[in-house]
Amino acid sequence: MANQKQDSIMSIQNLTKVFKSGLFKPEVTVAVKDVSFEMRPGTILSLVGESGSGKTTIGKLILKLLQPTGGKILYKGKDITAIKDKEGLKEYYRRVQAIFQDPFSSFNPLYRVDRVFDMVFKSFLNEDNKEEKIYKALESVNLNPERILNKFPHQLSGGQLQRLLIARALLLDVDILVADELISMLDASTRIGVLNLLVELCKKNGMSVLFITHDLNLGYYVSDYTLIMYKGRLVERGSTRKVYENPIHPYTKMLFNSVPDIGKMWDRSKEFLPEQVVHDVRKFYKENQGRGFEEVEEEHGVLFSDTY
Amino acid sequence: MGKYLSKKLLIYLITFFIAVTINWAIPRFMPGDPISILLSRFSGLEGGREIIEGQFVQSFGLNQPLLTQYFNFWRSLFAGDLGISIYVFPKPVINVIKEAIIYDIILLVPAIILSWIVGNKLGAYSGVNRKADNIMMPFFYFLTSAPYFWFAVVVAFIFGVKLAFFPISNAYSSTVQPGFNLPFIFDFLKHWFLPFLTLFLVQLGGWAIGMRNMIIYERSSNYSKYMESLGASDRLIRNYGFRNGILPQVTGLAIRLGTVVSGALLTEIVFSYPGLGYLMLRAILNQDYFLIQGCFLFIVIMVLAANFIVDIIYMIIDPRVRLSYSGEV
Amino acid sequence: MAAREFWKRHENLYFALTNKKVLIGISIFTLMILLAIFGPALTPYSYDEFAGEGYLPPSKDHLFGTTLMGKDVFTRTVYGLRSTFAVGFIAGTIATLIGCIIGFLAGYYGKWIDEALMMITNIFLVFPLLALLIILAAYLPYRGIMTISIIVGMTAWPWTARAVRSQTLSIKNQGYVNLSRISGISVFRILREDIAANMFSYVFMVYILQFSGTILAAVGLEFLGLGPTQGVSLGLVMQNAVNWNAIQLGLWWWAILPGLVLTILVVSLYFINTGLDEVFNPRLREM
Amino acid sequence: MRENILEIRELKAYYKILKGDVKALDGVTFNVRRGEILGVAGESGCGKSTLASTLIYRKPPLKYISGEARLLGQDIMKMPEREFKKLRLKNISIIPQYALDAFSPTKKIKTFIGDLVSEHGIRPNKKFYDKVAERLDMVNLDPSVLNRYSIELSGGMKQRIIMIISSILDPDFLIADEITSALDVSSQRFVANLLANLRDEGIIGSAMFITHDLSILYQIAERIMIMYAGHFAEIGPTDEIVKNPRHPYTKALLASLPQVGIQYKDKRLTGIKGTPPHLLNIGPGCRFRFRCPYRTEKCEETPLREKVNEDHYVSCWNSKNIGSDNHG
Repeated sequence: MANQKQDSIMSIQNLTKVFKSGLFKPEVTVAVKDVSFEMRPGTILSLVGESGSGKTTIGKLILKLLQPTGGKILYKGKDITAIKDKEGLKEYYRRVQAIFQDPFSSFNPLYRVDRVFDMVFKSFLNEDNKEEKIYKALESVNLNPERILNKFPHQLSGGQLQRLLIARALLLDVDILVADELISMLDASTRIGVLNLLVELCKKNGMSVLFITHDLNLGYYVSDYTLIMYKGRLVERGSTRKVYENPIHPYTKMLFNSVPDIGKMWDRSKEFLPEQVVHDVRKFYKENQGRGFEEVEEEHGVLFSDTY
Repeated sequence: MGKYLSKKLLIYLITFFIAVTINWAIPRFMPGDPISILLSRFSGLEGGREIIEGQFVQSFGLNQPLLTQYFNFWRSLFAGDLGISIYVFPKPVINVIKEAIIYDIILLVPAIILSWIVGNKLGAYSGVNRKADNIMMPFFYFLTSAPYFWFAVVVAFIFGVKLAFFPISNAYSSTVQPGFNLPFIFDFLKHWFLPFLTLFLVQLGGWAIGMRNMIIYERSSNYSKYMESLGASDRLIRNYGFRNGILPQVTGLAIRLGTVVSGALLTEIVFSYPGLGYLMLRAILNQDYFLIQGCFLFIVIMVLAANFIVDIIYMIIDPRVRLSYSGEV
Repeated sequence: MAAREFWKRHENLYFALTNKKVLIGISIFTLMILLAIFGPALTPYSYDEFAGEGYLPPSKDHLFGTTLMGKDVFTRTVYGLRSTFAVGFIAGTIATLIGCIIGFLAGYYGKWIDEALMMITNIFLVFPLLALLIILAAYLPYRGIMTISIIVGMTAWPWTARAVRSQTLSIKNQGYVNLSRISGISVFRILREDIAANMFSYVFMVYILQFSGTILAAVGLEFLGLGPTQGVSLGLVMQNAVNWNAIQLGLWWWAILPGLVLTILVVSLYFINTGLDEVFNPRLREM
Repeated sequence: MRENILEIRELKAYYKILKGDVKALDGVTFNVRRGEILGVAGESGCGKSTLASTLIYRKPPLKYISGEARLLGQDIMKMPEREFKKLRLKNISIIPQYALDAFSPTKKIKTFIGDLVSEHGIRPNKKFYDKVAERLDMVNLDPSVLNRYSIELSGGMKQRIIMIISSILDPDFLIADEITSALDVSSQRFVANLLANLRDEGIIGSAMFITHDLSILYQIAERIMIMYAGHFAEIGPTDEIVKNPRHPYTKALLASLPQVGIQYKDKRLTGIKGTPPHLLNIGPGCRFRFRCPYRTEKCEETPLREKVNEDHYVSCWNSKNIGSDNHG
């Protein structure tokens, strides 16, 4: 991990987020607990987890849409939780951007889609040659500007809208892109195009992409590194190949066993219960009591026990 | 469940506290110096001097610091001392109100409950029967738009004057002897009927419209679709829809209680029915501020108590609240 | 072609203008406004003048008849209608504004701001407002239309705040609000362009209900004799009628007609509101 | 060959809206056999969910146009509603797409099941609830869930309970509409297996599993039908479809499917350019022709359904040119 630190552009350290609701007898939910990882330029990091695992919360914390309860998020060495003023925030968003899950809800239905470009130009960019720049960005995501600009969101397809948002990130030449389930609302035939585009641009422009997904196959297809989340915890982390080929945490194993895959049949003779994983994980933690998050090999770490 | 109720109770306590504080503050801080008006009105009455001594110097304590006045106010409130009425001098306000409030209760409770039940039934019918819907809906809109007192006038004119079926003022005739005797009860009911009818009908429209929309909404819900897919009869699906549609209607009852009570006050005035509303009007006309305030306080208490009852009912019928899955109503 | 494009873009407007309820409602409402504006010019009398003999039933000279003392009921009604409209506009606007601001803040900022504001709202919600109005109005020796409107408006907002809050909550979680936030857009612009603009149709419907609600509340006050201390109002006309035992004396026109005008006005507002509801919620349209 | 439980011939159902007809299901022909799970796949708007609605829950604006659907020999399209009601739950049943939201919030699960079967003349007595408990045990749920309300249950539990309810009267034909889409990976596997178990145990006669996820179908379906934009594209045994697709759309769909073991660096998957056509008042012709690399002039005509192999049918004019060489 030594050299990983050197060129990391964003470092997440012991990130924790606790939600409290209710004024008098607050209910406490631990959404994210003690999560650490690094993001490097030109790499795609997939954050895999089921609903309620805390993966989306991490995305929101990085985007400063939420404030962390504990831990640090260092962007180029500076803790972003300290950014409070408008200018600092603007400077941060100049380089750290996102694409959200639902393309249709990402656009205000009352405005033409051009608004997303107008906003970034107004806030971040020099307005010279604005049109030319937008055209270039749209063309590089394989969209025909003539057919896209001046349209209302409902006149375009989900795939087109997501491409448009990728073009927006391109215009800004961002360092970090949080892609939260960006293709889960798209159909199989269109999503691969969007995905390929994302990887291509990441490699070409040296972006660091946090690819948040529940789909293991997609995660495997695009990412260099993989993070597995379970109940707010980062349970396994490492280079994608290593995690997929040699999963160690029982939750990770269960995920790989249950993902449907063409060409590999599930073993239907074995009883499979989703509840089982809770016990398996508890047992695993118990057996490894006292151990914490450890590196098992180079670029592959596992959470052995949550009671360190 | 406990959380839900305690949260509600807290709101009611705060509301009561505010109501009392308003009551204390208004005569002291309103422009026009109402206290001097009160003083001058009392001094003209026989025995008024003693009242001024007793009320104003001791419990009102005008020469004491504000905070002390405030605590004294609370103390006398818990002692049941709301002052002396001018309108029915020299009766204590609390006694005047006690006599009046019984009329509000016998008017409001049946009107609210019956109207709610009948309104919901009619609305549910309207929601599944297009023909009935087209005929009944305009009528319901008319009812729900009518000011209570205007509708009371209309009812009084039709049933009391034109048809002369019912008397249109007072709670009973001066010719009958109040008590548990048949002539009195009959006479009482005759006087009670028109104000009741007014309250019943005006509310009816709102409940019917609400239930009709709920039924249509529930009918397009997923569980309705599922049940229909599995061959459930329209009747069963309708019953399910009604059961779920009732929930927001109970919430609606809580929200509208204030309006209904206000409507009852105005209706009583039209029929000279001696409840709090009629009393309040008399108090206003006589500038009897003690009585106005007493009425105000009791109206607040009445509405809060009714709200609390509705909350308990809601908790019983909605499993989500009972099981603490949602604190919102 | 351009027209077609226009209707395609403004589909809701098209549905609104072809909705029977909306059309009927708007027609009646407009008629009432015209009556309030031009009514006083149409009648030769003034509202406090003894215009003729008393006890006259409706006729060509006195459309709504005369009072016991010979005042022209129609004249009093149209003047009263003016004051009613004024109260509706002012109090409705105040109530909608307060409700929107509190609902916005509670929904958008959440956390303790939400808890505190909703606590206040719930307290106002359980408060019997007419009683509060009475106690406020009773101690005010001089009351103008403005005063009445303000105290009515200040007490009528709670349900609006709750409704607006839940709308804000659902819009706040839309992706485009987050996208605007990470686009370095000011909170004010987000509130205006992303939240308020998308709530416009909803708030408009709320306003209609507030308009009718505040009118009814104000008329109740007037009926108790706590309305404006000068001039004439619909509630006052009806209070006079009841005080003078108009119905017992058979002067039904005095007691009933002014209230009927008011009721029709409120019905028209309800029609517009439900019609618009059907326009914005296609689920109700099917019925 | 096993008995056909369901026979669909040239079935058409349109959404009749103000602007015209949305031809969401436009001439589909297939059979469902006893004991099989037929998978139906395609992207959103392909007509797969309309097919489910047409068979069991037709409500305006969806309207039956023509064709037939024979359930155990009786045409359920032309059957009076009152008669068809009796077949529901007993002969034909559905696990709807919105299964997690299919409960009435104010009724206990027990009441809900009891009310539903009472409608079919079955008394919900102890014997009946014993059977329910047995079924619940099959899905690893305690019988105590019967006394709960839906809000007390997790998503996975609700999905399983709906599956039990829908199959409680042992229907001959069960429609499973996107039953895995709303679930997490782990529950997906359980639920898909459960469907197969219901079939294995003979509780359901046959099932039609509608999903957008081909890889799940691969796990449990005997045969797969592919639909595109309201048209039938291809039907055949699962292995045939996956290894030897003869419709260009099936082929493209498979090529766009990510699998564990395939990384971007090693092998670039390809998507399909463009989007499906709008179905409002759409004319004749193959509906895939706008995105199809094999397009010819002939494609302006609606392709006919033809047999290309044992049990393998395709609707494509150029199916002969589409090789079996490049996938699998």
